[in-house]
Amino acid sequence: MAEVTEEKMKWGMAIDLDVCTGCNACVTACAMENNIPFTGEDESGYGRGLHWIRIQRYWHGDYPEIKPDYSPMLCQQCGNAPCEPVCPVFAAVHSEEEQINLQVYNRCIGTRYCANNCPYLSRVFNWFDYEIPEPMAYYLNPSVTVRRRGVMEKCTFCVQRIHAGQEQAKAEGRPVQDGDIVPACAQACPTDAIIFGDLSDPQSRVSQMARSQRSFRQLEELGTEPRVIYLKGGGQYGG
Amino acid sequence: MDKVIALTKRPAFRIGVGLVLLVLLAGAGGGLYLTQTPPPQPIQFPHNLHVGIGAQCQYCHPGVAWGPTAGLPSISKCWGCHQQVQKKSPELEKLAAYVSRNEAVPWVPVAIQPDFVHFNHRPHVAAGVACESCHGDISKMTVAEPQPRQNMGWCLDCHKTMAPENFTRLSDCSICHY
Amino acid sequence: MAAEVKPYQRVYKQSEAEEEDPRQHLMLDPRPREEMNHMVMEAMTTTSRRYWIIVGALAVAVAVLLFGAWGNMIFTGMGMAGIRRPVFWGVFIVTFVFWIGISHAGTFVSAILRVFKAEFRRPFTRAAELMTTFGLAAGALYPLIHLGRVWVFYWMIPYPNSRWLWPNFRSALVWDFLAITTYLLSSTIYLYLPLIPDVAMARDRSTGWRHTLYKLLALGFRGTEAEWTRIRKAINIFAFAIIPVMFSVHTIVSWDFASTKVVGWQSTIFGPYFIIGAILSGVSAVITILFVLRYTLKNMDYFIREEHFDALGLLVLIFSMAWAYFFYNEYLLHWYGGGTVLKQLLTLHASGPSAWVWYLMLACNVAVPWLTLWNKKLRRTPWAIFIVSILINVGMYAERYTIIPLTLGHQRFPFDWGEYTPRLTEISIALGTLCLFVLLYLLASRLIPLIPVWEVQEGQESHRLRKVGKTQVPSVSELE
Amino acid sequence: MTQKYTRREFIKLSGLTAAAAAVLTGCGPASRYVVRRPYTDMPEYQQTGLSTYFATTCRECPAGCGLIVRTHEGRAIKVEGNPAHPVNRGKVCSRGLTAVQGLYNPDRITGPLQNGSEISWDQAVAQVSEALKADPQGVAFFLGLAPDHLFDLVSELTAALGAPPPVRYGAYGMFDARRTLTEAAKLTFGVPSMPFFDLGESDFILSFGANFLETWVSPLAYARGLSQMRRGKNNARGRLVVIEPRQSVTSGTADLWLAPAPGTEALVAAALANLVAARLGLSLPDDLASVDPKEAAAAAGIAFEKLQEVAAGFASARAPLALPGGSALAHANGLAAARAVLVLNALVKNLGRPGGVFLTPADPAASSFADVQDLVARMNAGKIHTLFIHGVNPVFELPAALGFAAALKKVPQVVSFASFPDETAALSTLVLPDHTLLESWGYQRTLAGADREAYSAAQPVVVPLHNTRAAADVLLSAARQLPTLAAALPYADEVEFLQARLLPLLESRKGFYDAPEILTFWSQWLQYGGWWPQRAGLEAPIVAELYAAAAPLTPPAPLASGELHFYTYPTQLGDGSGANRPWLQETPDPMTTVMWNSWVEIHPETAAKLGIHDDDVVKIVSASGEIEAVAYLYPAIRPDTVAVPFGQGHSALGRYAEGRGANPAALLPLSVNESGDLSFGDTRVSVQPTGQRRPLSRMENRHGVYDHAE
Repeated sequence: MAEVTEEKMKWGMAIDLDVCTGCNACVTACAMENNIPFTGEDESGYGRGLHWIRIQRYWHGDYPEIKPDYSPMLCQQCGNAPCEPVCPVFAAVHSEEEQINLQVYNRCIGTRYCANNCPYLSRVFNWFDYEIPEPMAYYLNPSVTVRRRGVMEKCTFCVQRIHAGQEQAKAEGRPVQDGDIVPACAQACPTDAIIFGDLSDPQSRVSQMARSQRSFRQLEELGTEPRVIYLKGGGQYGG
Repeated sequence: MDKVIALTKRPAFRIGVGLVLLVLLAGAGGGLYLTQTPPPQPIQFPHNLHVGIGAQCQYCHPGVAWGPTAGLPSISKCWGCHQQVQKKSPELEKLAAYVSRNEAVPWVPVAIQPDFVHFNHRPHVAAGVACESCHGDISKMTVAEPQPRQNMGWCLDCHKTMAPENFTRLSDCSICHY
Repeated sequence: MAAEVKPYQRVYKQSEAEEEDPRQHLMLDPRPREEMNHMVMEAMTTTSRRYWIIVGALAVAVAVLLFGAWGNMIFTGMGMAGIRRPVFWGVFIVTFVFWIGISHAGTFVSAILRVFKAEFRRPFTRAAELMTTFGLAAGALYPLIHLGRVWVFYWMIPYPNSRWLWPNFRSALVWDFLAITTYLLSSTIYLYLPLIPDVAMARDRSTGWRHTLYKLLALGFRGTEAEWTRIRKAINIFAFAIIPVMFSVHTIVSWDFASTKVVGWQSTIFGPYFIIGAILSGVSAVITILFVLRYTLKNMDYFIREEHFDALGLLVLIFSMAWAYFFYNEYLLHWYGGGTVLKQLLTLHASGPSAWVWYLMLACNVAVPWLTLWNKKLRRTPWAIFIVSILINVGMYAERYTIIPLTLGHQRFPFDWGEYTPRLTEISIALGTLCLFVLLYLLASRLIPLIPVWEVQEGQESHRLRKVGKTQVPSVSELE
Repeated sequence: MTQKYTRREFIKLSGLTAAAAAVLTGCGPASRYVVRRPYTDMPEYQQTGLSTYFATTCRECPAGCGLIVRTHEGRAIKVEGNPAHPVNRGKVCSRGLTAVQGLYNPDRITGPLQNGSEISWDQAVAQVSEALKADPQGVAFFLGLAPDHLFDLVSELTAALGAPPPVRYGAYGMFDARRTLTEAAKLTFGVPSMPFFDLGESDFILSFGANFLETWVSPLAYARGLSQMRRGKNNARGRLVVIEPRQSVTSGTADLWLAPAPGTEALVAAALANLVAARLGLSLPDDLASVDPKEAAAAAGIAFEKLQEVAAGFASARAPLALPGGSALAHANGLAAARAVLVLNALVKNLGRPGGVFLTPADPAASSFADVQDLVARMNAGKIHTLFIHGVNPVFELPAALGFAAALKKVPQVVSFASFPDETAALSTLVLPDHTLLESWGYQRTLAGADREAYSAAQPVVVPLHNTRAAADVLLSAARQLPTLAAALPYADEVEFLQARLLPLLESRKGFYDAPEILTFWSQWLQYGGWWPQRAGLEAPIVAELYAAAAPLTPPAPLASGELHFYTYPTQLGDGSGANRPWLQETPDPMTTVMWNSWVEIHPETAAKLGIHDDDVVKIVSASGEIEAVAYLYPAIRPDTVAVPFGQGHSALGRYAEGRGANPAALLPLSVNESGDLSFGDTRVSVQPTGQRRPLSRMENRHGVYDHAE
């Protein structure tokens, strides 16, 4: 069977803050897909929850003109990622092929340097081995490694789904199409605020959204080249 | 302190230390040896015989063609042939017993990767890699035997020599680790 | 207040008194060679019951506080420490930087003062070099302690392996790892070289296991002219060579921070700022140690005198001023040039919930030395300068605490700010390494001559009192 | 004969497998029993190492969303939305996602229990059959809110038995005041239907307390509608205005949030109706016309200019739409409020138009709170000898003042079908655990979330984990032992009942697939996850009695000194049954980012007046009871109102739920409005500090989140 030659992908995500309601379905979806352990009340309250995506909620204005401002924050899969050069053992490493930042759990030795250097604070650490009582461990996703104590982890853009999608397309002898690959957060998002796709394809939905006049990137001034594009909310539509 | 030095000079002490070291070494060596020996299987399945009569690997392990896992044959597949074949050997009687009890044979997987390695048979088979390249010369084995030194360098070496033009992709960490 | 100016006369009187008795200078108070050898040997071999009780207690403390807590943390998880998101580095790295800072003492006092031929260094170079080695030994544990998976620490070492993987030479942590191992190695050699003549001396005056040990360590040193020439040359080469290593180590430690994207860490001044801080804390720690040695080890009041505290006190004052200069420089430019986040951060340092740490740092590093150390009488009062030296190290610890957890806790997203509280495990480990340091020092004090007898004698031989007109003037002759 | 329907047994051979994105795999031969089969003997649709996907229906709330569940080697791995399903179109909320944590919850009831000791299913069925034999008037059924197959079966059973019809109620119905809404629909349109609101095609949504992004009626369907509305046609972004006393996710997302005093929503709606009618030159019924907009705005504490602005926007929008939500309706004047809101829709003539209001197909009406009160009265009077409870946890969900727990003690035989050891199961004499949603068969009429009539299919995706049995099967087996019932319920098992009920759908030929007979229909039904017509289409309401006399529009009594309005609302924990899902607990609340606990929302000004600080434990006292919870200084709530989320405060339900937070049901009164719904919105409380402090587990930083410089 002829294997289809693939072009270099640049996976990207667009988050439309105008339709993001802050409902947190993405947070739960991510946890259920990626075998993220739960930590309990005390630990999560002490900043040790392992949420790969979290929704930052700021308050703007004063009562009665007050309004929450939601901003889902996850690994931005930087093109020029601050976490990568600081890892002494190449556990945080760039994927040349998929153009995302990888975290290789079995290589990680747990210096937590990458987490300090991530301006988006999107990395979380396994402070303990988290107990999942039987039979709850049955739902663990076999496509995602269960991390042990002492390793860093973060959003992977659901790389297991990326590989599964590519594998499926390859097996069927066709190129990967826009919408074939959907990470768990985008799949769950009730308002379709999260769009995932190939930024190198100008026709993809995510590329079209990235060209919107409302688009911006978080902490762009740092030169990290984030692959997550935010679209301004609050009805600020460009002309 | 002087007493301690004197103690170290006594032959009994030195022999004792030597023995402890020997035991540790033997333990380590034995452990290593155990990881390289085939685990006990419920049936001493003769791969060599089946390959010898011309059975194709994929007949019993069809999963390689479409997915990550090769899969193991069900008793119905075994029995499909073996009810026609004479069953004199004690191993075949074991199979017959499983069939009569309608019980699956509790095969022990041999070629397994650690949890953090995601291996997929399909692309390897599609790329024309022969089963023997990784699983050894099955035609000379009875039960499947683990292959030594199948480490990351071994994977990378093959990726590099077999498909140098694709090595960027084939050496991407996320190809196996996620 | 200590700042109160005493009547001028008294100060004058004192300096007059000093002139009256030149023998208060160690260099001008020579004793016969054999007597001095005997004094050092006696100090080394005398152990009391109290000494063994302390050693025993410290050994237990190291086993429980350091290795017990660490072992428990390895088996349970890093969560035993108080670190959290966003403060991923806490007391471990603070204490690491602290010990690396302490380790600058030996090199500075020994190598730099040796190179510049500062004569007052002679009796305590060994004490300072030991601090370097043991401070590094304590500090070098932390890169291991703070690893989430310490059992695979060797992945940081470059060695050929089946994974086709090397360490990431772009990472400041790998530089750090290499710099610290280099420094540990070179400072150990630098400790060892000047030790050879003293060990040889001890070999000739001891029996039993000590004799065996010293025979081994002395490498057959007999004191011939050729041997002396070579050892002097080797020491000289090492004294020059270790200075850049020392500068590089703390610069690289500062690069762990300065080369990141963390607001408040990105600063080009961090290298020299860290070095000055390290020398400040190191020299202060030398004062602390000398005080303890003087009052606990036999015959030490002969070797360690008020003049040494005086000289080191001046050094501390100078480095405190230099530290203040760097601090001011960094703060001012951050304040003026920094963005919103940096300003928020500086405000929080000075007025946030942990602002006391920041004020403690300024008080101990600036106010205390400036208000006290200008006073010669105070400098020559051992207990007073001992307290000042301890306070400075408290201040330097507070400085590192401000730089690491207090800065990490307030980064670019106010939503994710987090307060960090050290937990029992990390406090216990930090205390454990202090016990380890003291324990190593105590054991070493009975194993190797803490006073470089040959250096002191060499100094005494080169010093003469000469009469110039009516006054006696000390003069130094060059030996090399 | 009966073909066997197989799932692979779980074996530990994990780690070397990758998923394939094969959506909507067929489900093998049509059959009804799930059995364990060994790992090497796999059904032909299952490949080793590849995942299999099954379509089923979510029953975490009564909305009835379609799910696709990924299974791997016989384990349910991940819940995903069914992209074809008309309600949720492939989307899924936090609650649905954690369904697997319900299935694999370590605290499940593993087999039938009688007074705490294990019994066999035969004994259990005998007991049930015994109970059905006794006086039929003394048999009562209390079911959850979902209009599902079990409700149909029980209705058939009670009809055949001559027992009173089942009571169908739950916390969602209480908080949404659903009966009030259907009553208002009856009053206005002549049909007691749960209206469907077409948010997607609208361009101006005016919501009166409808928290449709979190819990109201069908949150996923309405969230999708909001997304369509916001993205608009030709970039014409629609606007959302929400009127409710406390900012919820919905009002947080809104373009304008107005906070009326609780109980004055009816006045505000009437005022807006007046302003809109004036703009459009229409007249209003007298009772609404008599409301003076200025006075109403003053009573509600809203600037009159804001009301004018909203009225102008509403009147001039292309497709305006007004939603009557629970917090506006759960007052003594709730029916008037609901009617005023429906009148607003009628004024702008959006009935039956895209972006307007539609009637949903005749749906068996849920009970009202008054019906539950009636049931409790009968229990207390000793008239009930057997009470069956399924899909609801009344001891936890209903106001404590109702005394349901005490009334249970007066019932000799209480049969609970709970899967989890909840508060009601603890007080039951017989606990017959039902399968969880991922292990069971069924169907559900989808509730007001779809633009068409839809039946959602449920099928087991894994072998039942424990010794549980479907409630329908238990009832059918019990009924079979009684000659009278056996004839009326001639079904061998649950699947046969389902197929019998699906036959009319097949015969209607309206579905998007067709089949010659029921077994073919059944396999497609399972494969697609339900049945619905190809095209959207709902009945347009006709304004029957717009000008008829309506419920009185009495404004609420003013607050006494020291009194505060009390507000409670369901969160992602839903009716409280989600509290045993650790990841639902660990998912931060969207507005407060609090995890694993409940909190009291107090406006910072009010807190300062009362001497309450962030994270202080406070005591809330109402006429009905008191609770203690931790204060959260919430800047987006009326200063005269405090709010406590519903769902925590369990005394049972397993390790993740027990002893966590407080249950605001203890504070709720028993007063009902004209349609028989609990008017919990009229609760008044006083708040006192206790002097204790207990920091809430939250994701946000307590200082950093207010108006930071960007």
